[in-house]
Amino acid sequence: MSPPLLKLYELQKHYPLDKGILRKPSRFVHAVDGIDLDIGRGESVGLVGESGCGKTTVGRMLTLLAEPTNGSVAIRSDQLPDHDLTDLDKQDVNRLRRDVQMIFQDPYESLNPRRTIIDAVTEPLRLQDLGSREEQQERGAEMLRLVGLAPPETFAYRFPHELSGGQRQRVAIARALVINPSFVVCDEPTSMLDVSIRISIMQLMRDLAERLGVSYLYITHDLGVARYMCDRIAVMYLGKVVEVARTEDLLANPRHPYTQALVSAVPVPDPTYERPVPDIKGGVSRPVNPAPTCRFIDRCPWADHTCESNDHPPLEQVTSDHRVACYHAR
Amino acid sequence: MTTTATTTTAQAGGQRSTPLLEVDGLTVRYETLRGDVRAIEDVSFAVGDGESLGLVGESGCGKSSVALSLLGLLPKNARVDAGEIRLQGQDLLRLPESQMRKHRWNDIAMVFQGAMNAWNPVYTIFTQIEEALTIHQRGSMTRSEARRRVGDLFELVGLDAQMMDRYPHELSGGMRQRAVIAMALSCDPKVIIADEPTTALDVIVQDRILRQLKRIQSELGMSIIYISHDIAVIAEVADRLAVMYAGGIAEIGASHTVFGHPRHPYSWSLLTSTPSIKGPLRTLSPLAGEPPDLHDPPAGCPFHPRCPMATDRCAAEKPPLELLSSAQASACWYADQVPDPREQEVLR
Amino acid sequence: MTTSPQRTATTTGAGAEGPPGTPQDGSDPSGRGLATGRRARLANRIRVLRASFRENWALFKRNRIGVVGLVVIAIFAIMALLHPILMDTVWDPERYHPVVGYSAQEVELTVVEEIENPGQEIDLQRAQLRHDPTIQVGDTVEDTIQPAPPSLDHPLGTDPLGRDVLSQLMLGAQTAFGMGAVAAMTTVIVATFIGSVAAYFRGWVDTVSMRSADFFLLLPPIPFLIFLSAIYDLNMVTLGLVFGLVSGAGSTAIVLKSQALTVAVKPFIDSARVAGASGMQVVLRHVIPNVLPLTFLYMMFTVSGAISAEAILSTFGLIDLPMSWGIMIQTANDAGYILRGVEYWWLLFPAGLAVTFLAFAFYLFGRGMDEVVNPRLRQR
Amino acid sequence: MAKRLLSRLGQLVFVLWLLVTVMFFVVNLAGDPTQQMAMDPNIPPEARELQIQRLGLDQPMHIQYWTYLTGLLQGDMGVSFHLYPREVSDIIVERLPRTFGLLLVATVVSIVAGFAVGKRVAWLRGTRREHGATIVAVFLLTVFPVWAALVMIWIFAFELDWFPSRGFITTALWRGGPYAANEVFIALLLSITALLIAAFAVFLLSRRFDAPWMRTVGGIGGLAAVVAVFLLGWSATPMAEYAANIAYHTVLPTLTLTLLSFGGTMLLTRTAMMETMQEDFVLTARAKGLSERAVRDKHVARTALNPVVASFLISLVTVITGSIVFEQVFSWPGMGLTLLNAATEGDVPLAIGGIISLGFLFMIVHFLLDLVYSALDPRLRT
Repeated sequence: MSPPLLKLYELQKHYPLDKGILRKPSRFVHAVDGIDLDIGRGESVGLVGESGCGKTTVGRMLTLLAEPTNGSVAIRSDQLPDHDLTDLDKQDVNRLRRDVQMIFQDPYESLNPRRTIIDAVTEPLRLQDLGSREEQQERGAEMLRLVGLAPPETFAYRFPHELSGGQRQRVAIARALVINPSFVVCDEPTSMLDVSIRISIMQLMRDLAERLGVSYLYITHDLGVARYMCDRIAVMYLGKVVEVARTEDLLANPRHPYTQALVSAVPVPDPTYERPVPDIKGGVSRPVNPAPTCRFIDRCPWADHTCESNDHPPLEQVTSDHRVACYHAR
Repeated sequence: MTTTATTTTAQAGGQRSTPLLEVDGLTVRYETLRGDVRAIEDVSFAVGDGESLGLVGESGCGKSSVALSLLGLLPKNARVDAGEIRLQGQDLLRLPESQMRKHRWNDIAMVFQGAMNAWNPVYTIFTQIEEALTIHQRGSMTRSEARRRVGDLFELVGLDAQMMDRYPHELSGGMRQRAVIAMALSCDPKVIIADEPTTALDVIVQDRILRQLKRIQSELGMSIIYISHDIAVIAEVADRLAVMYAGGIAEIGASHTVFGHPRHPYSWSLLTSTPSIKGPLRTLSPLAGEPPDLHDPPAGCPFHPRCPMATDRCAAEKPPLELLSSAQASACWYADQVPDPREQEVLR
Repeated sequence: MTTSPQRTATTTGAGAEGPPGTPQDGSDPSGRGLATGRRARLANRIRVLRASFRENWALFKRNRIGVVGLVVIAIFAIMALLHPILMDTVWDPERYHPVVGYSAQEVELTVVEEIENPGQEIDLQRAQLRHDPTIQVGDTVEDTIQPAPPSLDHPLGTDPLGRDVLSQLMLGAQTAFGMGAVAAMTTVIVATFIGSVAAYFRGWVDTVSMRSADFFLLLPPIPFLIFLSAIYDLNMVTLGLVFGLVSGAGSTAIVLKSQALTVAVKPFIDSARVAGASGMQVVLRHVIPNVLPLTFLYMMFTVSGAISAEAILSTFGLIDLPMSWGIMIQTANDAGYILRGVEYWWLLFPAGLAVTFLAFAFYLFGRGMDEVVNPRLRQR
Repeated sequence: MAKRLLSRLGQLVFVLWLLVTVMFFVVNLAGDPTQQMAMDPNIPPEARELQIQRLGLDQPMHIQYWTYLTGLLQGDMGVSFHLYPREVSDIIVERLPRTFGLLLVATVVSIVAGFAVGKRVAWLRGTRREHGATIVAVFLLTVFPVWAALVMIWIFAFELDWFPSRGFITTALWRGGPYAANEVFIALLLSITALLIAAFAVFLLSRRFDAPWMRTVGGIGGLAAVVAVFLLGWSATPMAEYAANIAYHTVLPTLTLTLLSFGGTMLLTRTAMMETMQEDFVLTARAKGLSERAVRDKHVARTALNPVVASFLISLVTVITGSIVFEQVFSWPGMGLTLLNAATEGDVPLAIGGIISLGFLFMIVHFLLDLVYSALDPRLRT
């Protein structure tokens, strides 16, 4: 196997809760609390979890919108070979922008309402100063055609409000891919679209990934979408990755009690199917200065002495491509 | 279409006795700056005692307008052009506002979507439930009686009674949604409309809320109308479902029958574009185009511009909602040609 | 796929939802799809501008108060513009100049105890003093009067110094617009910049600018200007600058910051950062254009406030101006005509109503725009 | 909440310090403020010398600043030029309560009335009456205050002859009387404040009854009792006649000021109501079967009150401006008139004192509004 494109090592993000000018904050939300993850070239990995589990924060750190508290992200970049994202100067950041792009959740709000479509698509080229104005326009038109907004002149000079949600998300995809990134973070790109539009966007993204060799980190709360989009899935719970496996393996044989609950809680579009009751207690809390023990301990049906007296379990290999963070998973 | 015919199609897949709530030929339009919008077009359905009906469709298909019509709370620019809404035989649309007010919550209550915004941020949960209680008890309920009642309701929905004195922002999303359900139950309504009751909640919380609603329904025996864009949620909770498209009903029938073999290409495409995590992963078929602009709906069948099966006839004539069997009615000229979603190619 | 002729604007690109990557029609496949770019771009700009103007105008018109405001502003603007033209052509500067002109009217006056009709009567004391100590009530005298009531020569009469009131009113309109423009520009520039930068950068930039906004809030513009006039000589420009600064860095900055804050948390801001935009680029290209409509709105409210402020200060004789509506009232007041009720109405009403109406009109215009630019107020 | 308010108070004190400092430098940039004294024949040259020494004008800037700041903390703001030899602080102590009284009454009445009218107007959205009411409110907000005050005097003092046109008291009545005007005025001010607090307390207490009808009866009865105690209490004191005389003089300026600030609060309420009307919980309230009136008053208006209170500060600017103008036109000897006179006379120490005391007044109102706002919004109470 070739070396991974992206390597997350012990990535952490802690937000101070009690902010003050003079006081030193004492309480932190451990939004992301030590994550290890590899993403291969051309691979798409799903990051799945409930709201507040830290999946969006991971995406923001990878796109340099948030600064990690600790840990490192290594990316094999054509622009900047093997560089660590957590230790960059301004110039490096700008060069890395060419490699890492993002597609946002809300198609209605991710485009500036006062700029035309072609402006939005070519903005990354302009900001990176790539090519002449004419070349940028041509490249933009080519991208519009690529995402199915053809002929480009019909759309290029429109404003976002003149487009439907699906079309706007296509513009967002064109904008993310216009500078040929090798890696794109997709933050729930289809969750706000209607079902009938959603599939065409998902198919477009898969198709483009294959054609352009792009890797995706696909952040979603919807296991069904993740199943369709991703080669592998990582499940997050309160800032920790609790299970990583190939998609079909994870859905068919979830090992972690949380993954099992999650899988059995997803509604199935078949009235004859009786879902098992998810085996899980309580509700999600906020990870404010969490205890060092397993994050899932208070909701876990299996929790026992081992879990109470040890730290959060490490992510361990169960089969060749399946890793779980649980003392009782085997 | 005669009333009897409408009633039978409306009841497709339901019980034969006189239904609790009947919607008959409801047609609503909104007057906007850009012209009129046909929000609901000749919609008929019926809900029996203790039954649960699912209304499913994409945004703008008119399902929320149906809910607001049932409560008589359509916005000011809405006009009801035709139709009746009968609760136990009484037409609610013809009632004066002061009479209608007495039916709201007492007979038809609602579980709103987005539980945060359903609560007024400046009052405690108890104050807001008490308000519903005192109105319908004509002010004779004392505060201590109201507290007892709310305590009972909280127990029913699995909330700690202490939560009633909290403000909405102090509760988690799931707790707020439970409290919304408790409030909906406060006056023992005959019908509850659950408008996207679990949207924006996490799946595990969603699972609990849905199970709770089903349990409460079987204990208290009221009818529930579930409104959702998520066909999988509807499959879990509804005995019968109506699929809405562009303001009209495309298909209506018993859940088992419709999910088993949809007889409208739109229902078919909803099913084939919802990836399931159980069973083999099949090819998903995207629907071309966008939902129609209701300012200027297409002639003929509203679905024809996006329909893979459409012919010239579909562009010219609008298909009526017709009974196919006792358990299913569809508004499609080619209802018998709609393929089985399980024939989609297996990917993995 | 069958298509119907009634497809709407939003769905014209319906083919877009088809399989990706495949050209939907026979358009030029060479990748030079935007060869007609420049012209198309221009044509589209115009199309969009016209469409948005039409839509906004429809919204604006629906709420008639804005239109009323606009009409009143237009009337005053015409007055201000007409003044130099009239001075050059019809009006003799000797008689009509608003500051140094003089035109005393010769009229026949009846001597009375107490004046009820200022154009026709003179009081006994004054008549005895100016003409002949033997004059009695009921006699008539030839005299010049100032202030003179409206006549054909002077449609709004003359002031206590014998100057034409209409001419003063028109020059006063120029002063009011000038003062309003200076104040509005200052407010807009200061408030937009402070608001946008504070909202986007947060942290200490935010803290500093909001504390300074608190400071300006504790400093209501008119008391502050009165205070300043105790120490400095104020003229129109300094007055406009100070008023604009106080309201721009104070309340307007707070309002615009909260608006900019709703823009700054939108995903397109993150999107721009991911595309490689620096902080200032984001503020200039993405934040400011989206708060600009509201900025324009507050500009109207500032103009309204500034006109009133200028009039108050000049009424109290605190600023150095050749002529303004406030000075007209001050002149009348100093000569003791103000509390005489309606007898000398042309000394009090034209100027007082002009201030009121113009300030009122700008405010109404702002309100009307509020309904257009403020989505929160649009009806569902 | 206490923490939030405490930090807010800290911020305000900081801002007040900023104000004092800026004023100091604004004045010093202009040069020697005692030049004016030299020109005034009423002030002996020694007095100017004394003033220069007292202000430390012969000292370097930072020492002057320090002297000024410490003096200010001890209430020493120097001597007025045009009211020589009165202390500035003495003048302020005498006159600031009058302005405060004017502001208090005008503010409370205009908030209550503006809110009551604004909520009804918002409910009439799109009708002719709503347009009419909005136009009247905008007119009141933007009317040229000098002109408005003159028209009021002309109508109420000259044509109808209901109220005196100017002044604070009828001098003839007070001459030789047992009370000083300020003494009575402050008693009046305090008792009105007490009345407002008591009324609010009664309202809160009445909400605690178990049965709904008890809550209604308790509220109305309690309010009536509080007002009765206030009126009876005043009529029993020997001050009553003098208090009535002050009140009589107060009516016209207060009425004018109230009318003008009423427009602002009404518009604020209208806008806040319209925004709140679109919230989802309003639909919930309707769905519960509440009458339109209950939806308006209990849900929309109560929630809209928060933004109204929050943005009232902007409206307060109008009130302060109005009070200055009206004090001048009605010859009402408060802080506004004092500031104006100081400005026309070039009386720098008094002008500084005036602007700082107005800033201080503003700061107090600012803080009180914050307090009310935190109490109204449960999201801020934690």
